Amino acid sequence: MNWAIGLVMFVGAVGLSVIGIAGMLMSNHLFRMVLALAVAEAGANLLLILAGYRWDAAAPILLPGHSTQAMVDPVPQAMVLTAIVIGVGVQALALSLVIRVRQHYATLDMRVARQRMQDALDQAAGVVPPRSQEGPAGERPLPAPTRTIEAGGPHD
Amino acid sequence: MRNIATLLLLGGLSFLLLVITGGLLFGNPPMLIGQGIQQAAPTEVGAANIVTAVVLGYRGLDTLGELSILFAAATAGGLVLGSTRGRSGRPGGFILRTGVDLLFPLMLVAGLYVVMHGHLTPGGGFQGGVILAAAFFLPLLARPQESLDHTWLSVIEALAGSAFIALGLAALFEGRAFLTPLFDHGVLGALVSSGSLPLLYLAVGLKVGAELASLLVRLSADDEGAS
Amino acid sequence: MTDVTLAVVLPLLGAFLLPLTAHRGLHWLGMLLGPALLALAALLLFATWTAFESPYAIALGGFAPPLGITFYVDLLGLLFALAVPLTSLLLWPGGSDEAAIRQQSLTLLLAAALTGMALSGDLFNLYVFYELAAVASYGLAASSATGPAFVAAFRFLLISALGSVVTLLGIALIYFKTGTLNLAHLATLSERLADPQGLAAFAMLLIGFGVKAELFPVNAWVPEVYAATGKRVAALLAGLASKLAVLAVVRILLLVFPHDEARQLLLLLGTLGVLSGELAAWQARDVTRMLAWSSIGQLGVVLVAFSLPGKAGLIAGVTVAMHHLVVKSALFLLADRWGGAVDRLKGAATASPLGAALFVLFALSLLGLPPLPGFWSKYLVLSGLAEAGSGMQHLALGVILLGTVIEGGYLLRIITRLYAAPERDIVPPAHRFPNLFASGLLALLLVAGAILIDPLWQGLNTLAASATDTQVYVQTVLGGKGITR
Amino acid sequence: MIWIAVMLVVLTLAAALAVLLLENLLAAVAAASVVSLGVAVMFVILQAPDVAMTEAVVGAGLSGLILALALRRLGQATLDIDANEAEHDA
Repeated sequence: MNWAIGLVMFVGAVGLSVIGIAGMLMSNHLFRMVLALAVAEAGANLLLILAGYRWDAAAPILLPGHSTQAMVDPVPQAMVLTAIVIGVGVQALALSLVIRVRQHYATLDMRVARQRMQDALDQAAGVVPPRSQEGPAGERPLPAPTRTIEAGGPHD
Repeated sequence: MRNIATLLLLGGLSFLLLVITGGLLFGNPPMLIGQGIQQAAPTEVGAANIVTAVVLGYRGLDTLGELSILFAAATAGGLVLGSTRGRSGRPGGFILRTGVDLLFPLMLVAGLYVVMHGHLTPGGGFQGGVILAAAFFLPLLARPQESLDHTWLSVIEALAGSAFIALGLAALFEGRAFLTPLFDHGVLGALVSSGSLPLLYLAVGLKVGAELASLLVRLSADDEGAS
Repeated sequence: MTDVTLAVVLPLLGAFLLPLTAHRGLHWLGMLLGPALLALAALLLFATWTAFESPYAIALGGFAPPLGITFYVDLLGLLFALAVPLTSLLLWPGGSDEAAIRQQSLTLLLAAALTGMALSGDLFNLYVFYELAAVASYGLAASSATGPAFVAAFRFLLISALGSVVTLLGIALIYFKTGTLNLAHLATLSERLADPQGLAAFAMLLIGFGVKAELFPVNAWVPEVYAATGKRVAALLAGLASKLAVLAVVRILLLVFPHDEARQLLLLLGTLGVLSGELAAWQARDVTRMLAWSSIGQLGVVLVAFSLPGKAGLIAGVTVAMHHLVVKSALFLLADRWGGAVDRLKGAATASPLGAALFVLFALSLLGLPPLPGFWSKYLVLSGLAEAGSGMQHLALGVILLGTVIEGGYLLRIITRLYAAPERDIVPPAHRFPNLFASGLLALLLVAGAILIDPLWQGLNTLAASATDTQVYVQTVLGGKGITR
Repeated sequence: MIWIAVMLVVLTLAAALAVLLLENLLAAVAAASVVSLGVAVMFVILQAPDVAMTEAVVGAGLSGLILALALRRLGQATLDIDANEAEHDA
């Protein structure tokens, strides 16, 4: 029956990765994108652990007495330890950036923030933004923000 | 419309991933290096917890890289959020403050215990480091006016990271490769065993703790006037 | 004490210790520490380069290769590793206030990570170093602390983090099928990955490592970040960091996925990158974003070159990559004061004749004017594509030629403005001396490359011969020969 | 045993969907912590106690704390749905 457990978890790992990645791609809310990233990472970590799972084996810790027992692969576990800690560091940095974006542009909507960034960059460079054109190739064309943009400037 | 697109994307992605990963060897991995490590680790490293042997021994450089990533994230966070000014908010009630005061030494001991037994039982520098960071951060939640001394945090940060590198360099000076475990292995399963691994985990624990504590303090600080 | 691991470890140590110099009047030490350590790392790598006889592996931690992490030292890795401390020194952010010290710390971390990527012989270790480089670059991208910089850095972080998750999935897939992470060990098992699943794993790794290599579908962050951040940071990311990401992809391609399908995929994405990058650069109306999009196009050429099989492909790829490193870093340095609208540049040549002359030199080399190294690099790619001769390659050849024409168009647009008469006596600002000095040094390097073409050709041949020989790599790492300690 | 695994996976996937779909951000953070906890339990079942401990401490504990602190600084740490802005596409 242990074999089936691995299969069920595998479905879970794929599901978590897909939900996370799709969330990152579909959402326009800065904070929710960070949350979706955490979900996607959990899925990837689970898949990595599954890559070293043996259904007939014990945890990779030597206990005095029974040292001959088969053990699951310790290498993916070490990799996932590394990946989890990396993930939390990146998450903290992402949230710092979200806080700053919110302070500067008073929004948590990626499309609004991006539009304001483009305008600011165009202004700093001294070119009038080409309103009529779509974004350059290789970029997701972005629909016009539906929400009315409140007056610029910091919110709080 | 948008929901339909989302559903299509979700379905397409999961179908793709399931097709890609279908037919993999489940529950019976090839374990080419895993098998070798399991056989060699008790004699080569001497840690009862083989994951620790991998994290600090076989893949010690990854761990150094990981510490550096946390450090980079904290440094970049400092660059983004600037120096902390202060924290406002009412101090917590009597029960909260007393509870935190009681909890602090307990969490300190628990964190250090988890760090120091990483080579024997599940746990180690990362988990213990997080507990240590929480131990130092919780009092700040109870007493918002007080602040953690940033100088000390950055000194611990710098010295713990350097200690990890210094332990690696010591092997280099002895004519062995970088990060080769030092000292005797000792008795498998004893507290003082597996050479320099407990020292490495202590450095990891302090570094992770200091790094995360400074990140938490920075995120909980008030905005010093929107710029 | 000439172990190349020190070239990775010393900058890391410096980055850890640097924040301490912010307190208690140690500013002079802080100013010296970073450059001194980078110079030391460069010296060390140079000494290894001159004493180099045959490739060898270093078993880190003293664990026999397939089990532990190995560093693999060959001419290809050393060349890219040597470029890291030298370029970082050239683009070193000065200053001694708190923000500057943090930025220097991040630069040291970036240098350590990129050197590690050049030397590492382990798949997951490559990922860890790549992630370190990525996190350091998020910080550097936000270092100018303006609103646009924060948005651009956040988007960069999200795209890169998405790539990281996909890379992790790819590594999990490879581990499922092979049970190992060592590149040499994977090379012996490469038939196990010669199926659709293996190709999918390669595509996943490509998406992950491609974010910093400005690969086609995941490069939307490039123009925003380069426009919103300091030009020295842009030069560091476009010139240096992208090349090391490319090197990681090339190592994986050569050793783990020596299959035609993988090469075709790289060729396809590279060609699309050339097309989209150059077209977008044509539409750009300010110098910074023009250079950013053009850098995407150039990196497309680099990837196309590396997708060519055998020695010819590697030589072409290394030449284009190194040429782009020198030229793009210099152009971004010159764009520090000239980053605005192209039309604002009228009369810039009178204000800064040397700067304008250097700009013209680099632009012409980028285009591929005959005596300059740019010509040879492009010639190698094009002749390689013509020889390889299938339909895809001919298409890529046409696209690269078309890209060169477009490139000529927009670079000429800048050059004509530089030498036009100033309008209403508004003269564009002259360059700051450090930037002019650094780009002058890079110009000397470029000219030296044009003069020393013969010895360079010889060197490249030996480099490529050993780098494309998978057998040597496997024998060196797994055969127990040449392993230090 | 197999039913425990199935229920665990279903619960975790539901929590992951909740992370994306819940209007309230603080509730979404809580759902993310539930995902982490679920994954941590899966790690225990998969014989990875070290990783399970880390995921529980880091993913469910620390990460939740960081997210909640950031949410407080963003001024959205409230269970009042009206306080959420820019959520027109969830």
